[in-house]
Order: sequence, then C-alpha cells, then structure tokens
Amino acid sequence: QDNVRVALVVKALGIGFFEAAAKGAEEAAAELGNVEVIYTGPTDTTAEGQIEVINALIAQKVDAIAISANDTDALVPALKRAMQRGITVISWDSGVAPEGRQLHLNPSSNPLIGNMIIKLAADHLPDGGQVALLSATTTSTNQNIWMEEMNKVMGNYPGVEVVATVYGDDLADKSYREATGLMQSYPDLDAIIAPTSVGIVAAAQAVVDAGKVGQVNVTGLGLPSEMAGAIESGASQSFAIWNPIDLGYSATMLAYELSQNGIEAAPGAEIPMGRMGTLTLDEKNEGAMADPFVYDSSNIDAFKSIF
Amino acid sequence: MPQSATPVQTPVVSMDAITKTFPGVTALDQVKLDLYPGQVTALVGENGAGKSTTVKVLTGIYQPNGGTIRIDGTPIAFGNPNAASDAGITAIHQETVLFDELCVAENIFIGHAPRNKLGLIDTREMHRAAQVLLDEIGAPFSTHAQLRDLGIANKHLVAIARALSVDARVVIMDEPTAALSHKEIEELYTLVETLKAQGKAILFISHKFDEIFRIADRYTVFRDGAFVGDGLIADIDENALVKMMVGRAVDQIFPTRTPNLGEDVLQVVGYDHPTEFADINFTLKRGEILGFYGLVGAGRSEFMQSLFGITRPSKGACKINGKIRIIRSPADAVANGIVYVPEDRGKQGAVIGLPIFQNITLPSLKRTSRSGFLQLAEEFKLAREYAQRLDLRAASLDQDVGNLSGGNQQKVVIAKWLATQPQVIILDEPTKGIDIGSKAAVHEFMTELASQGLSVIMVSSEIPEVIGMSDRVIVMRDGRIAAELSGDDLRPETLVRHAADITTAPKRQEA
Amino acid sequence: MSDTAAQTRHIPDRLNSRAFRILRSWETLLLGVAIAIFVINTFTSPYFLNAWNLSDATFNFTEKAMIAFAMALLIISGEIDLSVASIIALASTAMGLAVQYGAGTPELVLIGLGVGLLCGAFNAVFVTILGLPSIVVTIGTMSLFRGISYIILGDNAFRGYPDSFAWFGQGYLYWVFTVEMLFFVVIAIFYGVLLHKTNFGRAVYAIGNNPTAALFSGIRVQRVKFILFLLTGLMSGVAAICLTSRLGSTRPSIATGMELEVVTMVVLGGINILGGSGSIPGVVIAAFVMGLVTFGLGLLNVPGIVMSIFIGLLLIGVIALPRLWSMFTARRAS
Amino acid sequence: MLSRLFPARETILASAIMLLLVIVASRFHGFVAPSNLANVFNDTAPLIILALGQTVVILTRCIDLSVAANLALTGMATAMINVALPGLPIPVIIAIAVMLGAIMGAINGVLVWKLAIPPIVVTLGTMTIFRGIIFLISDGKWVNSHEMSAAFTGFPRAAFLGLPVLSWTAIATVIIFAIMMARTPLGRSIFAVGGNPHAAVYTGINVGKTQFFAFVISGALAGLTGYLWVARYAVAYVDIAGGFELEVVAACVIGGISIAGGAGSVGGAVLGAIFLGVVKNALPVVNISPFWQLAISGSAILIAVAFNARAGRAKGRIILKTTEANS
Ligand SMILES: Nc1ncnc2c1ncn2[C@@H]1O[C@H](COP(=O)(O)OP(=O)(O)OP(=O)(O)O)[C@@H](O)[C@H]1O
Ligand SMILES: Nc1ncnc2c1ncn2[C@@H]1O[C@H](COP(=O)(O)OP(=O)(O)OP(=O)(O)O)[C@@H](O)[C@H]1O
Ligand SMILES: [Mg+2]
Ligand SMILES: [Mg+2]
Repeated sequence: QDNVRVALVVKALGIGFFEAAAKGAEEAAAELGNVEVIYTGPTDTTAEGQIEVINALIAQKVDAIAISANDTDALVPALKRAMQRGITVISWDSGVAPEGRQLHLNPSSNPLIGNMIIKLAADHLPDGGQVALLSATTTSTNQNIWMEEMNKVMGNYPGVEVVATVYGDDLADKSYREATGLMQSYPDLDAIIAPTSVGIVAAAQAVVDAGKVGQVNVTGLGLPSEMAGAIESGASQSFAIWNPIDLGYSATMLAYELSQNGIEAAPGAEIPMGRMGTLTLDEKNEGAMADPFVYDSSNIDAFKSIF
Repeated sequence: MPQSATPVQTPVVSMDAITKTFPGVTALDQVKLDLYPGQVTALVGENGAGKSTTVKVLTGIYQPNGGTIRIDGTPIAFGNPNAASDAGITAIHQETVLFDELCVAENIFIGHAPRNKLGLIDTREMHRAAQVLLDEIGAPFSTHAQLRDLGIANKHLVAIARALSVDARVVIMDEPTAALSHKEIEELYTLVETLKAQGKAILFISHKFDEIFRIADRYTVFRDGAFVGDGLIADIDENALVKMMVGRAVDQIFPTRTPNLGEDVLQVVGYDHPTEFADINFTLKRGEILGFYGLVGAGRSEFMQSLFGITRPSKGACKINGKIRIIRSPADAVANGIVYVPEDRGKQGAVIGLPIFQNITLPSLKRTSRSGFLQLAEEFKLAREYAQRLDLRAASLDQDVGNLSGGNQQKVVIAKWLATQPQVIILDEPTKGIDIGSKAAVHEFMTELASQGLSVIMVSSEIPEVIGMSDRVIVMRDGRIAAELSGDDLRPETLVRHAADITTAPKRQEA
Repeated sequence: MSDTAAQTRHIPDRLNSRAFRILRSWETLLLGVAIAIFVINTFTSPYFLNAWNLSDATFNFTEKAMIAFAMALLIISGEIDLSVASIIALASTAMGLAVQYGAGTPELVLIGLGVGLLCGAFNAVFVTILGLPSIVVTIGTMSLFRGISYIILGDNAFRGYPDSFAWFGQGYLYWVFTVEMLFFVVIAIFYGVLLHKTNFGRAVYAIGNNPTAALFSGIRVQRVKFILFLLTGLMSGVAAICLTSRLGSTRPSIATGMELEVVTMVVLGGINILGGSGSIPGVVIAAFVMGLVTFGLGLLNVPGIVMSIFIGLLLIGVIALPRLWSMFTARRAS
Repeated sequence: MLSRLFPARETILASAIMLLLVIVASRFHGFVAPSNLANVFNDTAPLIILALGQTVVILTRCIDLSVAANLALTGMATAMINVALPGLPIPVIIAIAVMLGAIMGAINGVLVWKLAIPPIVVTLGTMTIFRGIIFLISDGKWVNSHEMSAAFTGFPRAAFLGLPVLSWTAIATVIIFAIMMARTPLGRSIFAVGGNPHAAVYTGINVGKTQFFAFVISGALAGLTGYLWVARYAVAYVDIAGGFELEVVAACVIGGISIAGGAGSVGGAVLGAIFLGVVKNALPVVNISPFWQLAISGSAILIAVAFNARAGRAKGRIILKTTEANS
C-alpha cells in the first residue's frame, strides 16, 4: 500500500514559523509511519499562487491538504474542487471559509489571542497610553480576526488607546518603514503591537534604530528564535506565540484522521491529534489547539534555539 | 576654375582591390581609389554604386572583406573609426551624424575631447578649441548652444567643424552640399580651397556635375560597386563622365511635351500655419505640372504635408473640383485624391519590413478587400499591375522593400499612390540624391502622368529641373509665396532672386 | 496572365513555397518545444496524462492568454500596456462594489467589460492624443488603477457574488472542457482573424514597422492604436470576469504581477517586442508552453519561483539560440 | 531663448518637492524637522542609488527590469556569506556585493550587446531567473537579524557626521555620477549612444559596448544596494524589494529621464527618487490612509510624463519672420 500523502500548504515558503510547522508535520508523519508530507506553497503570499499549488496537488491525487490560507474566500472554489475529487481538506493557522474546508484548526482560540496581544501591551502601561497595530497584509484572515477580538475587549483596558493600524504586508522592509512612520506620526507612542512574526521583528529593529528603546515597547506574536535579540536589547518586553511545531503536528494528525480513519468533521466532534490531545469542533467546525504562551527575558533563552 | 593639377606625387591614401559584401549584396567589388595631397578627387557613380560604402571603409566604420588600404605606402587596417582618425582621415558623412542632446562643443569633440590631469574632460579647453574651429569656418553660433536648437544648415557647419577638429591629412566629403543653400555652398567651396592649400587630400562625392567640374582636380568612377576608371578632370568632359558612370549615354534633355491643361482640380485658399507658412493661395489644373521652388527650409515640405493632412493649417480652405474639402489626415487626403511622395524616403516613404505587395496595396486595401477581410489574390494582382508599369526591379512581390535599392523603393512608393488612382500627386524632391540615369526616368514618368490627366506638384531645389519640367513655378521664401512664374519669366536668375530675396540683400555672385 | 510578360519583366508573387515558410517559422520551433515539454511531462509524472488534470492545468494560462492576444496586437503596433493586471484589479473591484448594490450576473459582466474599456480608453488618451510613450504611461496607470482599488477596498474584500456568476471561471461546458477554455478558443480565433485576415491587421503591422510611413500611407495610426488599447482593456475586463468568478472574491491585490507574465507569453510567442512582426498562432503555442511548463513542474511540487527560472531561461533561450546558431555557422563559414 | 526664461525641469520638480513639504509641514510640523528629513532621505537612499544606475541604462535606450532581483540575490548571497563567515570584514562583503551585482549586470549586458536581444526581454528573463536562484541558494529560508553579525547589520546605520552611512553612500554615488556623466568620455558616450546610436557608430563609439557598461554599472549599484538593504532591514528572503524595479523606473521617469534615451540628468533622477520618497513617507504622517499611496505615485508619474513631454516638445522651426517677431 502506498503512503498516505498529506500536503502541508503554507502561506509562503521560507517563513520561519512555517518551517517550524513543517518540522512538526514530519514528526507526526514519523509517528504515523505510513505518511508522506508534501511541504509546499507559493513564494509570495498570494491567493493565486496557492491556487496553482492546489491545482497541482489535486492532479497528484494527494490524500489530504492542510492549508494556511492567504485569503479566506479566494481559495474556496479550488478547495471545493479538491474535496469533490475526494481529497480531505482542512485549514490551520489562517482559515478558509467553512464551505472550502472540512475543519479549521486555530492555533489558539481567537478571543484568547485578541485579549493576549492587548494585554501584553497594557501590562507595561499601568497608566494607559497610546498603542498602534502593525499587521500583516490587509487580507490576512487571522490577523484581522484577532484585531477584531481585541477591539471587543478594549473596554477592559481603560486608558489604552489604539491610535493607528498599519500594514507591513509581512514584508520585513515594508513593516520596518511602517513602524518608523508610526513613531514619527505619534511621538508619544508607547507600544507597537504586531500580531505577526515578520512585523514584530521589523518593528523591534525600527525601534532600536530610532533610539526609542525603553519608550516604545514592541509586542505581539513572534518566534523566540527571531525575537531573542529584541528581548535582549529591551525593544520588546514580552511577546507571545503558540508552538508552531505543535501546530504543524496537529494539522497533520487531523488531516490523517479525517482522511484515513473515516472521522467526520461535524460540530461537537472530538478528533484526536496524537500527543496534543483532542480537538473539539465548534458550530463552525473550528477548534483551538492550545493557549498562547508568553515569552520574556526570564524564559527566552530556553526556547530561542527550538523554534 | 580648377587649379591646374600639380605634378603627380605619390598618393597619401590608396585603396587597392577593396571588397565589401553585405548579406546578399556585394557593395564593393575589388575597387581602387587614390587620394593625392593638395588635390580634390571627385568620386562619382549612380545611387548604390558604393560611394558611401567606400567612405565607411576608409573611416573604419566598415571592415572590408578583402583588399588593402595603404597610407603613404604602408598597408594599414582600421579596426574602428578611432583608428582611422588616428591615421589622419576624417569625414563629413552623407547622413548627419550628430547628437541633438549635446552642445556644439561636445558634438565637435565627442570621442576625442581634451582631458585634464585627472583624466576628466577639460570642458574649458574643449570650448576654447571648438570656438577656434567655428571661427575658422565662420559659423555664427556659440559653442555652448544645444545642437537641437540649430537649423539644418548650422548643423552641417557643426559636422564640418567636427571633421576639421581632427588634425587630418585626408578630408572626405560625402554629398556635403545636398542640404546646403547657395550661401553655404559658396562658403564650403572656399573651405575646400583652403584645405587644398594646406596640402590635404580631399575626397569629394557629389551627384552635381557643375560643382564637380568646378572644384575637383581628379575623378574616380564606380559602377555597381566596381571601379570603372579615373583620371584628371581636365582630361574629360561631362558627357564622357556620365557615360562612364551609367554605362550608356544619357539624354540630359528634359522630355518635351505640350501641356494639355484641363479645368481647375485643386484650389488652395489662404492656408496659414502658426509657425511654418502663411497666406498660401494657388490653383492647379488637370494635367498640369506645377513646380515649387525655394531654398532649403523655405517651408515647401511643411506646406505640402499640411495639404496632405499631416499637419493642420490654422486657417485656410482647400477646394477639390470646386468643392470645399476638409483634410484632417492623410487618409482624408487620399480619399480626396491627393497623394504625397515624401522627401524623406527612408522614414516616410516605404514601410520597411513589409513586403512589396503589401506596401503597394496599403492605401488601396478598401478596394482589394471584401468587407474588411483581406483578399491576397486581389492584392497580388493590383501590386503586379503597378510594379510592372513602373518597371520595378525585384526578385518577388513578397520581398521586403527594405532589400530594394533606394530608387526602387521610390518606385514602390509611387506605385502605391498610383494604385489609388489619385487626381493630384505631390512629389517632394523626387530626384534628390538620385543618380542621373534614374533621374531621367523619373522625369519621363512625370510627363507621362501629366499627359494622362493627373495633376503633378513637384517640389524641387534644382533650378534646371524646376525650369525644365514645370508648366508653372511657385517660388516660396520664408513660408510665403514670393512669386508665381511661368512662360518667359521662368529663368534661373528670376527664380534665385525671388527665392533669396535679392532685392533686399546684397547680390551674391552666381556660380 | 503570361501574355503581358512578353513586354514587361515578370515578378513572381513569392519565391519560397508555403511549406518552406511554415517549416522555417518561429511557430514551428515553438511547437517543437511544446511537444518536447509534453513528452517530458508524460515521463516525469504519472499524473500528467489525465483529462481532468490537463483540464485543470488550462487555468494556469487561459486568463493570461486572453489578454496576451490583445497585447500581441498592441506590441506589434509598437506599443505596450503594463497596466493590464491593474485593470483586472479595478474591474474586479467595480464588480464587487456592484454586488454590494445587488447587481446580478448580466450587470456584473457589463460592468467588468465597461471598466476594462474605460481603463483602455484612459491609457489610449495619454498615448494617442497626448503622444506619450506607452511604457511610461502604463507604468503610471498600473499604479493608479490598482491604487484606486486599494482606496475603495482598503483591507476589505468583496464577496457574495451570485452563484450564476461562478459559471465563467468555474463552469464546465462538456465533460472536461471549461468555459474559460471556450473563451480562450473564441478569443484566439477572433484575434487570429483580426490580425492575419483583415485590413485592420495589415494596418497594425504597417504601424509597427514604421508608424511614420504608415501615417504617410493614409493609415489612421492614432485611431488604430486607440482601438488596440481599447481591445487590451476589454480583454483585461474579460479576464477580470473569469478570474473574479474563479476566485469568488475580490481583493485589491488580485492578479498582481500578471502583466509581466502576459508580456512574457507574448514575447515567447515570437512577437517582436520592438513591434512589426509576430503571429497569433505563436502566442497560442506560447500559452500552452507556459501552461505545460508550470503544470509539469507543479506536479513535481517544484515551487513557483523555480518554475519562473525555467520560464526565464526559455524566454531568453528561444531568442538567443537561433542567433547563437547563426553566429556559429557564420564563423564556421568564414 | 524661450528655454532660458522657463525654469529647467529640475527646478520645477524641486519646487514640487518643496511644495509637498510645505503642505505636509502645515499639517504636521515635525515632518520638516531636520532629523526627520534626514530619516526620509536615508529611507530614500536605496531608491536614489538604483535610480542613478537605471538612469544610465535608460539613457542608452535600454531598460533594466532585473535591478530588484539583482539586489535581492546579492543581498541574500552576502547575508549567507555573513552567516557562514561571520568574521569576514565589511569592506570584503561590500566588494563581493558590488562584484556579484556587476556580474549579473554583465550577463544582461552581454545578451544585449553580443546577441542583440531587446533589453526589456533580457531583463524580464533575468529578473525571474535571479529571483529563482535566490530560492535555490537559500532553499527559500530567511536569514534573520539574529543570524547576522553585528558589524554586518551595523554598517549602513553607523552614523557619521550625523547621517547614517547609507545616506552617505547615496550622496557619494550622486557626486560620482554627476562627475562621471558630465566629465568622462564614458558619460558623454552614454548620452551619445542614447541620443543617436547611428551617429555614435560614426564617431567611433561602440554602441553595444556602451550599453554593456551601462548594465554593469546598474548591476554593480544594485549589488551594493543589495547588501545595504539586507543589512539595514536585517533580513534577507526571496521576495525582498519585490516590484521595486518599477518604482526605480518611475523615479527616473518622474525625474525627466526620457524613456527614448539620450535625454535626462543625474539631478533629475535624484529629484525623482526624492519625490517618491517624500510622498511615501509623508502619507502616514498626514494621516492619509496608506491605501492612497499607490494611486498617488501613479498620478505623479502621469503628471510628470505629461509635463515633461510638453516641456520637451519641439517648438517647431520658426520660419515665419512675423511669428518670430510676435513671440
Ligand atoms: N549596411 C548595409 N547592409 C546591406 N547593404 C548595404 C549596406 N550599406 C550599403 N548597402 C548596399 O551597398 C550598395 C552601395 O551603397 P552606398 O551607400 O555605398 O551607395 P552610394 O554610392 O553612396 O549611393 P548614393 O549615391 O545613393 O548615396 C547599395 O546597393 C546598398 O544597398
Ligand atoms: N533645424 C532643423 N533641424 C533638422 N532638420 C531640419 C531643420 N530645419 C529643416 N530641416 C529639414 O530640412 C528639410 C527642409 O525643410 P522644409 O521642409 O521646411 O523646407 P523645404 O522648403 O521643403 O526645403 P527642401 O527643399 O529641403 O524640401 C526638411 O526635411 C526638414 O525636416
Ligand atoms: Mg551615398
Ligand atoms: Mg522639403
């Protein structure tokens, strides 16, 4: 019997976060034994690029596609076609609209993340202050949802004011420029929240270059390996992330379960995902993997060499 | 008058058995050419005889396929134009080879500008040296002027200064007078005399026999890329030279005809243009040949092009067969039976890149096609009809016009227009740069067209041609009609007087 | 016809036979390349020779090719339009906007085509009436058109297209034949006939070879160019309809970078980038070549960026090789 | 005479930039503070350097669409070299960057010179090839700031006389180019080749070779910028500076470099780049949504090119004496 082929489709190749996820997928494959992971994606974060990749995967008749989408809606027709051809489709990290996938694996619950990113900033602003958001692309599904969730809980943080939202398109240089622009437009800015691993690094670099370490705190979601320097320099007090290795591992496990073990993704279903326990699906067929974890100077050294 | 040739010395430059081929063409076939110090050698030959190619070989632009060039008896090879100028050969080329975006001094010195100790161009020295050269040839403009702002004649002076900026022993002039008016031509002749006196060897290329006999000491004749003969000008007369060139005697008499004039075909009333011409009024009759004479830059081409719809006049009307017609584009002009054979054949005439038959049918596609769809058979039929009428020399109708000689390209352009069955054909300098043999053919052809009831407007700067061919002549000066002459008034002096406004300017001696 | 030949010199219509001309043409060379790629693909991937897969593969090129045909005419005439991808974005945005106001499929199609035409007209005005170089104008409108999409949409997306609208980009006509494929074929035939069989096509060639001489031959040069820009805009509108329908949503970043792929397709198809020559069959084959290369490599899970190396090499290679060859033979001969 | 009365193209562009600054300053005073202007200039430095290289190429009637890909490939290569050999001194890194860039430029140049392939086709091809090679050598992986040595990332931002080295590099490039274009035979040949290639042949200038050198210059500058870019933003990945080639061409066009070759100035290109830089930096400051940026730079290109064409349009020969007297 041939191997079960699970395609892990990412937003773009080469991003540290997804490379780590691929590691987790390989771990799951090793554990399952008969799984072959196809790690693929476009080189730029576009929906069109992902569609071409999906078409090629459909043609190869892979058993399952687990995708972190560049666009909630644009991928739906292509993924629908994949499902029609008998391929299991799940989304993870960045989701696809419900009709384009069987289930969606959130790295963590969206309300938790939304609260987390503002809390990270607010914790260092006991008297309130100005914060700005540096997001990924304007079309990034998960960033948009998190910022929405964040806005819902803003009432819990009186005195903290979001003065601007800018987009770095997940490009280091653009994010850097946008961060620099924020500091110029808002000289009293106290924190930049970047819920994206590219943006947070660039923002930290911009703060260091602007000589505003100690004045502007960069926080958000980032990888310990990339943020170690920022924590050290003090540009960032703390940041959060879930474990991308676990995420890739879980996505692969879920895809395998749906595809090979006949488990149906339906509201309320509990699907096993190996060492990560089980995923409970809500009414939109979504589930959260785990809580985000906060990194600061006390624990960064332990994690920076892992992912 | 030519100075009597000094006793024969050894040539400075001698080309021997030079061959130059291009894909499919042998431009030079074992030609020889000698240039002597202090003497002017005229190189004559029909269009495409290989004169300019010889110049390009001598100036290192082309590398010959065979043969030797000797300078003072030593064989030498020019890998590039710089090697030739280092060897003391300089040229005024047939085409203007200057740069609009650079200033006059830079144009003169590009490629060999003086440098300072850092190896950078020494601009001050460059302008000083350029000024010296301009003074020498009496050029009336600054070395700092942008070339783009100069008129055509002044540009030519820059080209001459550029040629003189090289300390040369050999000066080559390829049809230097083609773009100049009387005044500048005279100055050029003086310059040639000066250069001669300095002991330089001069190669002079021209289609104009009067000037060849006036300034040359020697001649060399090429025909179809081959050497035909050479000798002293003093030993030959015009007819013999023509015979050597063409390989047969050429009737230089203009065809005689009795004009059979019909009703007014074209009436131009009060044509004005903001900058180019003003107040143009005339009528043209069926079967008439109307000459337009003027100095270069008198605005004749500009006016003809506006009649043809290229530029729009600001005022004025045009009546065709008595009815007012608005001509906004060449397409309108063609629809109204007015066609124009342009002066600049390479740029405006034939569509190089398209085959002959497509060139000929281009303005007649409406007739050869069926509801907008091409009918190739019809096209070939029409194209062959007119190609044969004009005795076109081509390998096939499918051949790219770019591969034809200049004269045959001109025929394609004329064929293209005749195929539209026009009423008025405007020929702008139809024989400019055309050799003596083809010239006669063009003249004969014009006569034939007129006798068939076509009205011809001929723009020409050659007095004999204007007088010999036209039933009536309009002289233009500074964008306006200076005179309308016919019958006994058609004399060279009258034409020149009206064209150059001699009444207000000091009279210049005629050559 | 031979009786006149007695007095006058006879000039044959053509020297080379039709077969000879076809054999030596660029299209033949390209067809060879296409067949070679097809064969290689068949051997390298077991999934290649499958009707459904080949049908899916056509999506890799159909939309680009629709624009490429119009662009081919434009480039032959000596102009270029780099704003086509941005026209797609603007047309798609306009359609998305219309959906918000309850437009149905027929209205959407009209809006898509209309915006395409308008954008084409905008370019045309700058190029033909103001006389500006098209490469510069369309680099400008490339930013402008997409910029307007960004202003309208910002970080939002338009979705909720009517179900019937999905027909254009996701529909099948019969078995594996997609609606887009039908468009591709119809448009290819339309432009093939327009360029090669009509007076208009002849004018396009004449203008591309020498716009001044074409003008002096009584061709309405600016009018022809105006129409070509309109056609290119219109085709961008058609492509916008197909792409929007296929994606089912509109983002301002839609079709980013597509203009260069379209130009690549046109050049690979043997259209002279400097104008004056080229053919529609060449572009058709080039579309298949590009589609086959990207799909074949996709089956091997080669990342898109690596595919582009192949496309880049193909682009330079197919132009360079014949020249290198003639240089080589010329050197051998001498 | 008329052209003397009208201010030169550069003056108008400079006035436009001043006007822009005044408008921005009226809404946000901090923007025109010297320190902020220095920031804007520093941010625009890569664009200025690349625009100068592109200017040379466009002047010779070519276009180089591969600059951004060249930049990215060189940037990735230097970053990987830095990771592999962290001790390598910065001057060596810079030399490597310039060399690599020049080699890529030379590849373009040779294809244009020896095979006479149209430049737009050549650089369209090499653009995708260079990008692809970045993926191949890096395996698609990013090189992040924590992997780079402090000296590597520190160089472009090291301050010297109040300005970062990146800014000084741009200033030095401008000065060198101003001298090269005005006072060296190569500079004048570049103008000549673009202005009238046919005539250039007659004056002993090798057109193809001059175009080759233009590509090498453009490539070398792209290489240099590649290192500076990667070091400044402290990251290298496949897509850096994606689409930047068009911004570079836009800067040239706005600066009045004629796409038909032969006409333009170093000052124009610099001002064109600064114009785009100011727009880009000013938008967020005056609270215009960044979504407007694209449309604004597009309009700027259109206005600039329409304006340049009007200014440069031949005024026609003045034949009519009366007209001359009237005007
Ligand atoms: N670069 C070229 N490629 C191909 N053929 C050429 C080239 N240059 C010249 N020829 C051909 O060589 C022949 C000689 O041309 P050349 O220009 O030397 O003639 P010419 O005597 O100067 O004529 P004219 O009096 O018209 O100036 C012509 O048949 C011409 O078509
Ligand atoms: N300043 C200039 N720079 C370049 N070319 C010029 C200039 N002035 C005139 N010419 C060219 O010289 C030629 C003669 O000018 P124009 O057509 O106005 O006068 P014309 O009376 O028709 O002269 P011609 O006898 O040459 O036909 C034209 O081809 C024109 O383009
Ligand atoms: Mg000649
Ligand atoms: Mg004239």
